[in-house]
Amino acid sequence: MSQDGYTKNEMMIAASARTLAGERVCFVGVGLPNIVCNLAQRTVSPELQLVYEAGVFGARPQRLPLSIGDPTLVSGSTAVTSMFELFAFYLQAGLIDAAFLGGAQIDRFGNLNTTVIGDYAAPKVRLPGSGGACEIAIHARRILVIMRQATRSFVGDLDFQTSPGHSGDPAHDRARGWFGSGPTSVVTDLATFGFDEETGEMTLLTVHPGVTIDDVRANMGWDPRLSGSLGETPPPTEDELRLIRTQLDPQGMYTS
Amino acid sequence: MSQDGYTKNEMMIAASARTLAGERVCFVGVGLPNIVCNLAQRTVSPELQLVYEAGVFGARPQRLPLSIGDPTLVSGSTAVTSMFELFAFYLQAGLIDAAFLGGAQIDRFGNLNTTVIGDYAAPKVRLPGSGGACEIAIHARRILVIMRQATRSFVGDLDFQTSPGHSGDPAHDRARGWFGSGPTSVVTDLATFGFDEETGEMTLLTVHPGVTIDDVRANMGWDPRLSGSLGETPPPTEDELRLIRTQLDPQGMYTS
Amino acid sequence: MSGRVGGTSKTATMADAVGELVRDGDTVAIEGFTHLICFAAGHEIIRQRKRDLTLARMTPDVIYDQMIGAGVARKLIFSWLGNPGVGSLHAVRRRIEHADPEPLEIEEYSHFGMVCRYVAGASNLPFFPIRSYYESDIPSVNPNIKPMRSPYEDGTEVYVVPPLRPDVTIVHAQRATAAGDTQIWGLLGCQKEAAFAAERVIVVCEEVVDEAVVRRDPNRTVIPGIVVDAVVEQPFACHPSYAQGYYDRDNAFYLEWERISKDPEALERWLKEWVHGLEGHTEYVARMGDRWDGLMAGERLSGQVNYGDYS
Amino acid sequence: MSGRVGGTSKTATMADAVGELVRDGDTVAIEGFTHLICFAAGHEIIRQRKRDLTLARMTPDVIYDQMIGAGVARKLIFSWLGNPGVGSLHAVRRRIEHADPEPLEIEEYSHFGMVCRYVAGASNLPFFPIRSYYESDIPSVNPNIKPMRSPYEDGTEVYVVPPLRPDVTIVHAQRATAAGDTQIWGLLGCQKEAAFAAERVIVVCEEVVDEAVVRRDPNRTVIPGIVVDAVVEQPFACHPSYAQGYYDRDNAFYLEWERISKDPEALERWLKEWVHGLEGHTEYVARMGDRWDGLMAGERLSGQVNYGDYS
Repeated sequence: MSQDGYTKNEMMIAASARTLAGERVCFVGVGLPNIVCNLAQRTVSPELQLVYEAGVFGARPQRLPLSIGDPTLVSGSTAVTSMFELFAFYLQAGLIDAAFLGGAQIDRFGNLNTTVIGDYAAPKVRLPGSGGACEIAIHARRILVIMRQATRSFVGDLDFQTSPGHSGDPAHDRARGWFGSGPTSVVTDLATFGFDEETGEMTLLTVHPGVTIDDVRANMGWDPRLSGSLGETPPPTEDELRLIRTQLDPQGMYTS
Repeated sequence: MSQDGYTKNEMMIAASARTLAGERVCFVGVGLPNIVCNLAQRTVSPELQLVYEAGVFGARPQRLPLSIGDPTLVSGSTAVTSMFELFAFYLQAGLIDAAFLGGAQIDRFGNLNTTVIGDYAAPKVRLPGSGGACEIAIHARRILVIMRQATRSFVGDLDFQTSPGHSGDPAHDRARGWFGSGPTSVVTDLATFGFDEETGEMTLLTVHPGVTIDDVRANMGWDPRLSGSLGETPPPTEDELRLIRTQLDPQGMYTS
Repeated sequence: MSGRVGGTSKTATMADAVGELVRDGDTVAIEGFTHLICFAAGHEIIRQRKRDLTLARMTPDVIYDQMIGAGVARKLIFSWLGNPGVGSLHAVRRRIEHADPEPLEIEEYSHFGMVCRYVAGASNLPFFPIRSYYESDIPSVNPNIKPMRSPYEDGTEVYVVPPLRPDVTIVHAQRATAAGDTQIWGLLGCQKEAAFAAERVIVVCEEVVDEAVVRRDPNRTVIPGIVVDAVVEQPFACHPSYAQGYYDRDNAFYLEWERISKDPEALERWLKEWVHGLEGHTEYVARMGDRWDGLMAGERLSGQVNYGDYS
Repeated sequence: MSGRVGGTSKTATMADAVGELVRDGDTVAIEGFTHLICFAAGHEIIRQRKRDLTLARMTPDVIYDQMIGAGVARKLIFSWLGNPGVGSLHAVRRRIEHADPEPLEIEEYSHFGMVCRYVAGASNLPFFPIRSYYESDIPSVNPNIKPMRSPYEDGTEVYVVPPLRPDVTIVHAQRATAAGDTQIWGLLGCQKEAAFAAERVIVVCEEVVDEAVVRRDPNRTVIPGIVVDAVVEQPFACHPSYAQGYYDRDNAFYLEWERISKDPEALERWLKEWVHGLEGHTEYVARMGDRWDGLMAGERLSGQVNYGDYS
């Protein structure tokens, strides 16, 4: 809890939820993204439909889901689908408008590593791997990244590219013919970033209250491009904090 | 009704049912094949499992089904499957041991035409086409043919090959690597045929009671190869006739 | 989507749904394998005199014989062309065999090929591989069916079919919510795949039910509202086909159709009396009168399962 | 199939089913996406000290960390390697990162790639095309993932994955008949595809039910008896995973596992106490005692549908 009366996670959640304004169908896992999506549904994006990556539609969880396949997501939902149909008929078919990804490493073009730290054949740290991330990055129309920021995670060169972001060559990106357009926003515990229309490079948009640009610079592996309209992230509103604390994560499992 | 006290269809049904001895899983449509399979289940092949080509397993029809998708096949069955799974997971995967096919034309190697009489682009008669016949012929381990016999249907050359039978080159047939082995029997209103192990050619096995070899010859477009042990088809037994008339087709819709 | 069939509630009349979502020149799929064939939608398309449609269906059945006889279509994509268990589709045959009254372009596959075209369309795949068509003449009359080799050691030869993406798919269901969450039981055919493959989807149902009914049994949902554009409540819309648990197949009508379809004038009269002469399907149902008595389904309940309360 | 698990009734004890159907060196898939993960079968495989298994699973989860920690496997095929929402699978990581106590061969895909490997295996397809892996390093470390071009005009590039055909697939279900007709509700994962893809199939269930129960709702059947070799009635066999409508996921155990898995000796002790030290899962369930009190599911019924009486 910062002296401003909200936690870093609450700031990340509020800032991330705002990036979902106007989205229609969001692919969601548990943890922070689950809280972010449910907050967006109650604030900026009332029409938002959540598709849980275990294959559940229109979930009405009666408690905070503790796993992506929590049974409370299924009871009372509008539809359940097999993994094949979820990936083939929904994701690959372009029905998913937005999805959240994170990773152990991200580079300046939003490429993500969730596979390994060190050499693949002789790993320093073996990470979980792709899961659905690789195809989500390719097919979800907007990728929203939530990651805590550090020089070891915001790196110049990935040890392994699990999921593609922007290539750095906008002409190439346009020619891909994917539904996915690479990440459009990155929200960290220090700041929010977008990606430059032209170069596809990560661009610092706002720093969170009490954070300096130098703090941001000190916690990433390259000198970030700065937005022309660089500003401060609006802090969580009372309404956002009330929803998070009373409805979405009353035990503060993800937000304290 | 012949003077022997049974009809031509009853002879065909009884003779066909006997060819199912020992089979485990049979792909079945309505009409004669439905009655044949149900007769086999009650006589030579009690373990026979019927898979209706509309995607129904373990059907317990409470009345004679009048279409391949008759609702009476569904109520009380053990499983229903989508057409994709039926063709991909069952048929293409080799789970079907036996299936019935027929057609407007068959040649001496058991190739079948259900597509067109005359030229495809300017047909004399447009027939239904393949339906599932093409893949059934390729994947079902045994193909059983039931057809009324006539020179216009047992032909030297098909107008169109819808479903492959034997190629006439046994080495080629063995090299195909299909689950299907080409038709193994043909039952007509006059006789029963098998296929020669070596040449894959249709071979007259038995003629029905009261039918002569000349009758059979007079009703096909080539001079048939004769089995060394050519004999007479055993007529329907009293038990077979009782089952057909009292249980399987009491109204005589398919058997009179 | 226009106002009338848009919004959170997608409920619409058959006339509005067909009027706004089916356009001249469209590729239209009305699917349902024997079961749940939405004749009422086909009749509305005839009534609205749509033109130059490409009709796709595994088994064209009587419904496409009626539509093609009525002149709404220029092309047919199919895998089995007949009146199941009865005979031929004579209106279709007249056009194929004698260009009478005009030619009909055809594109044919096997059942498995058609199903996989829908799967490819639903999955946004550029092609779908199947083990079929070996030593068959079908690929020789349909260049869309191409041979391909496995890139793995085995080098197995398969054939591929292209995706089928209808402009409109129309499916019938026992029940759906106003938002389009659709539940079907009994034979499933390829409706799910055909719906996901389509640009626009019309769900016609026996009953529009409260969301709570669907939420009680989410595994029963076959098509989610997310892909549905319009929901039309039209009881008995499948006659002479059927809806499992609601009414039976009218096999007598399939037999009668053989005679009607054989005679162009009888077909004209039938269309005049049963389609053009009627406001819509509600009138058709009423006009059938006590023919329904023999078609109603008795009760045979599924039993319940427990999803569990996890609060 | 040997006598004990053969015949029309395929019911068997877990010990017999695993003893006869799981063989050293087999490729084994115990599937279930979060839901219906059959831990009891994994424990029996450990108890019987099977060796040199290749374990396949989209999400290896705690069950494969236990099995790999116990030394039954030489290779792992997967798409996401973690303790969902908690942390790592430390026994697996020790073997990958430090060959401790011995190396573990790995073969990895994305989720969609794994699912499609099962679909290809179930469908007897030599390969399955998907739109994934573009500009990813995954194909560079897995040569089984190959690029391919569409043979149609568009020439779209896809990647293909090879069929996965486990020697044995083990799935858990809420209920099945003695003949193996299996009904599942809640999350479906890829169990159906994994079962059809396998040479041998073991269905473990909460309840073996009378055929009449299944026949009341045939659309609920996910796996037909035709592909099932053994049916094992083993209530609570999924703990700490869950069975929708029967019991809840034991999230506390997943948290505890983080600590146990981190320490090889704690893992040894856990295996000794909860696997090797027990006769079987019935004893495991009893030993859990009142831990079950917090895990039982309340009632939330599906409602019934009418299939119709067509006699």
